[in-house]
Amino acid sequence: MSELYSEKLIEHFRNPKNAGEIKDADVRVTVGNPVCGDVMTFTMKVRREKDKEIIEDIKFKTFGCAAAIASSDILAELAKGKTIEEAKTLSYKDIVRELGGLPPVKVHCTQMAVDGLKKLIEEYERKKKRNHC
Amino acid sequence: MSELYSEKLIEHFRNPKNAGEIKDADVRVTVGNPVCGDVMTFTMKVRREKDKEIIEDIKFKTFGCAAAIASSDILAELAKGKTIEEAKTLSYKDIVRELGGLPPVKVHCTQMAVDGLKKLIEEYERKKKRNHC
Amino acid sequence: MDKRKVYLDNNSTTPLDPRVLDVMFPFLKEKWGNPNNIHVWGREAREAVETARENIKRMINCRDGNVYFTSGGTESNNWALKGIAFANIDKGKHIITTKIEHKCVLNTCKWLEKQGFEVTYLNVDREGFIDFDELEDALRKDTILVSIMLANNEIGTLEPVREACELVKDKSNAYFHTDACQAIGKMEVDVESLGVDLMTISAHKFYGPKGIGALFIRNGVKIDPLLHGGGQEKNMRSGTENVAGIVGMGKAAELVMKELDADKEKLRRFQKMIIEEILEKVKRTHLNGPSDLEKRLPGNVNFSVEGVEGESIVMMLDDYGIAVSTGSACSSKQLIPSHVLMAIGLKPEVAHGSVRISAGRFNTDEDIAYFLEVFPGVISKLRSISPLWQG
Amino acid sequence: MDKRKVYLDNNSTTPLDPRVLDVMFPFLKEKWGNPNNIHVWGREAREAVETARENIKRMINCRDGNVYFTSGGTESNNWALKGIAFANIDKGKHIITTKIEHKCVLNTCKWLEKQGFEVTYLNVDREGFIDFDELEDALRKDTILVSIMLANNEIGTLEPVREACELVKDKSNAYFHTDACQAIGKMEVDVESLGVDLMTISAHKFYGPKGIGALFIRNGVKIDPLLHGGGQEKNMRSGTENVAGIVGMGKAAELVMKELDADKEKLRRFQKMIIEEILEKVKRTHLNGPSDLEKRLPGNVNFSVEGVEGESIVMMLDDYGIAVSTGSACSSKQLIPSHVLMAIGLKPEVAHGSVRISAGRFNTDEDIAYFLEVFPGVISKLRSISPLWQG
Ligand SMILES: Cc1ncc(COP(=O)(O)O)c(C=O)c1O
Ligand SMILES: Cc1ncc(COP(=O)(O)O)c(C=O)c1O
Repeated sequence: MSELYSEKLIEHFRNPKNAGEIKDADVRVTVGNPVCGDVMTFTMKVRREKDKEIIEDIKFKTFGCAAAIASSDILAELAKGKTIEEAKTLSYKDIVRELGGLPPVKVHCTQMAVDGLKKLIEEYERKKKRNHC
Repeated sequence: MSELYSEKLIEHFRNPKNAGEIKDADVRVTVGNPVCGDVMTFTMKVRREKDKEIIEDIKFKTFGCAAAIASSDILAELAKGKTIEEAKTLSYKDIVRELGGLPPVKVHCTQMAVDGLKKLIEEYERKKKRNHC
Repeated sequence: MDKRKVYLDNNSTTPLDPRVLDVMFPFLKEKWGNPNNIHVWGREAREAVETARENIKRMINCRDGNVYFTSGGTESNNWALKGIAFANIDKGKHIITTKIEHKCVLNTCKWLEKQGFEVTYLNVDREGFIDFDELEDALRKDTILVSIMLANNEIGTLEPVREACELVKDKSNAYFHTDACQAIGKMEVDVESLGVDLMTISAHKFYGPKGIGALFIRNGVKIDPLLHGGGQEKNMRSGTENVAGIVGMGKAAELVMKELDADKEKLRRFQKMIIEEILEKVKRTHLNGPSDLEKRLPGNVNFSVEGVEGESIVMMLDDYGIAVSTGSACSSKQLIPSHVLMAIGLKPEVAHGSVRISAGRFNTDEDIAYFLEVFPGVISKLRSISPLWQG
Repeated sequence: MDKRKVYLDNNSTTPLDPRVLDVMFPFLKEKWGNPNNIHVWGREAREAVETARENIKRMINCRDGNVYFTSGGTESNNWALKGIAFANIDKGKHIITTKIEHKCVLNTCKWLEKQGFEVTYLNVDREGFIDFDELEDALRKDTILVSIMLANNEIGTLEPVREACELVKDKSNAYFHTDACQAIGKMEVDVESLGVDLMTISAHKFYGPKGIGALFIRNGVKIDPLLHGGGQEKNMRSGTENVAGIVGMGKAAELVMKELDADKEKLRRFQKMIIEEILEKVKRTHLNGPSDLEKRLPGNVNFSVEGVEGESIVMMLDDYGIAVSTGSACSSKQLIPSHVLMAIGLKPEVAHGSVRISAGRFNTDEDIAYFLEVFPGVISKLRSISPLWQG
């Protein structure tokens, strides 16, 4: 595995397309901890299409290193347009692959982004259940 | 003190003027030991002038490093023309000075040459006494 | 179009001075002899090595000891600590150092602890200074070595080494070592006035090549070699000499002797400009290390910037061709905040937002102006995507 | 008029290949970045370091381990021995090596003995070869390391490392280290076929720069670092990397891969010419080391010349512009004969008369002819002033 950031990672870090907040988001979550050096907040909007629930948009705000910021951005990109069920299968490996490799010490950043997505989905389903009851 | 051989030393090593043997020498001595890596043999001829005994010639043969060979040659040069009494005062420092310095690890070579001269003189005086008796 | 490039990471490594390269070049091209040989190839190499040594000795005013070439600051520090430790076991097994030493001192101490040595790590105050009372209290009968750095590499604190050394000599029999890697080339360093027994030097911090350094050892100091072997460096440090590196280091020392005053004045000026302007322009930014610039390594600046993480600042500035460093480093589980910033009492989340800007001999006024122009915008951009920033 | 210069001391150090200097130059001139930095200066340095590492790994066929850069052969040998010793104390404190290792192995062993380790020094026969029975007998339950060199630097003996390693692996749990400083660049060296756990490399023995080397370490080997610090080289060897040196070593490795066959053939030829002609022309001269050239380091020749001392031969040849070496070295009290020549059973007075002639990549047929023309006369001249010679 590479010891260096890929060009792709650096591009996502410098010009993230999914940074920010969705004002009318369905869910909002935070993962990480400033003490440990990485904090990511994600907001997500979901739309229903027939019997499918599709991730319409995800935005992030991230405090962390370049890999954390780029991972957040890639995660949003990978998840967008997927159904909730599809999104559940995303793993940190998909992000690493999408970035074209990553220094081993940075892999935890991609995991944190995936944890963010998981938490978004959990939160979304918890809310849905509550609304149903 | 220098870490390197001086030009003067190298010159004396390469073109020693006093190498060889005096065929009709008054005395002949050997100092050093092949096991220790340095052996010097000296031959000396003395001439009497009024009541003085003057070293007419010294020649050496030396097995040893460049410093040992150069020291032998310098010793011969320094001793030649001196009286026996004058020659007794020669020290390794005179050789070191004459060579223009010497790496510290080589100083023992100059001492060995001086030891050779001492032994020559002792031997000469022993012989003289014997002849007198 | 070539992007503008501004190197402000001189505490990490310095550019090789072109005049240094000029004198190294022949020792790579045709004078590649081994100085341990007595033939002409060896002799010309030997002469060059000894001339370089004399320059370095002169630079640090070494009169009562010698300097021995090593592969750099890390080796010199490892050698000083382990060499003293193993050679003086009969006198004791206690060592004193500080919490803000370079990792090559701290990790050597950690290893020595595993071998049964005992190490006291002195605290520092909020600006990084040690406390004399704490040092005095730490001294014991079995203390064999005190190691305190001259200038801290992250926050620029200039430790009171002369006074500390005096105290140690007064109250104990311990040797005194100082790591002068950062100080050399940026301020006067004089082993006689400092009074230290051992001092570490690294060439690539003063415009010399990487992979070469030295350890000053005062006469009479009892120390084991770290590298045993063929007996080079008067049997103190074996290994075929890195002749080109040594020659380069010697030239770098010569240049320091000539140009230190001018360099220092310039570094002080740049340092002041950066500190004053950034603190004013970028809100909620804090200076780490001494605010009294007389007590700070010339050219060194270290800020904590709230709301953003250090590495991301470095990477974003890199996009503008500007090189700086951060104390924040990624491990395999999390970001590890700098041990220096933790030791001066920063909260981890503040330590994570640290950035070090360090000027050097080759920086110009234009470099500093460009940095000052770019920096605030970079911070704004990163803060705008940070969840910890409510602008 | 320029004097003719013929360098035949390639076992001492080799000329820097001009093609190596070409690739090093940019890393001294403008790419002087620190590979530990993430900005562009750091990244270009990092890439160069990793490319060099790959070349070196390929040269030695490293598939199950890594190579870590050091400051040279001496550091690598010190590291291998001390690193294994301290990391495996719980398994035992016994080390085996040979009597003809380089001083950096032997003196490290001496130091380890002072720290409570026990070392067995294997004998060698008259040509310098170890004995398998003696090795097998020396292996113990608490043997943690066996270190046997691949090619001896004085007399060129190629030790049967593959078979020795097999035996050690078969009969014990000890690690196996080999010092391959002399072998690299002059013969195939393949860590997979050798089976060794650790191997020492030094760049200046294969036309690379001085002050850079490497240690190969197989995966799973338990070893302490020798230089602790900032965590470079995957935490195995700290210190800011000597980037230009590493780049040069990488290029030197690339050239070895390309040119080894041709180099080797030439060195064998020169070696044969020198041995045959001198033994015939200069009476009472004896070859030290293997007479079967298949078991001898290509290019290496070592004679004992009766009646003259080695250093004086070297100095006299120097007058003719010819560089060779001797095993005879001056200490402050007497000439110390080479420990290698003593171990193969030479009498001290014969050992004192030893001279090593070692050819390399850049020698020509004319060089060898010139040497062969000059050498006999030099010996005659020295014998004529020697008291130990009755011509
Ligand atoms: C204070 C200090 N000590 C030691 C070192 C290590 O020096 P080197 O990189 O030459 O091993 C450094 C720099 O890396 C440093 O800043
Ligand atoms: C066999 C052997 N091992 C180790 C070394 C030491 O290597 P270096 O000079 O790079 O420290 C040498 C040469 O000096 C050598 O010939």
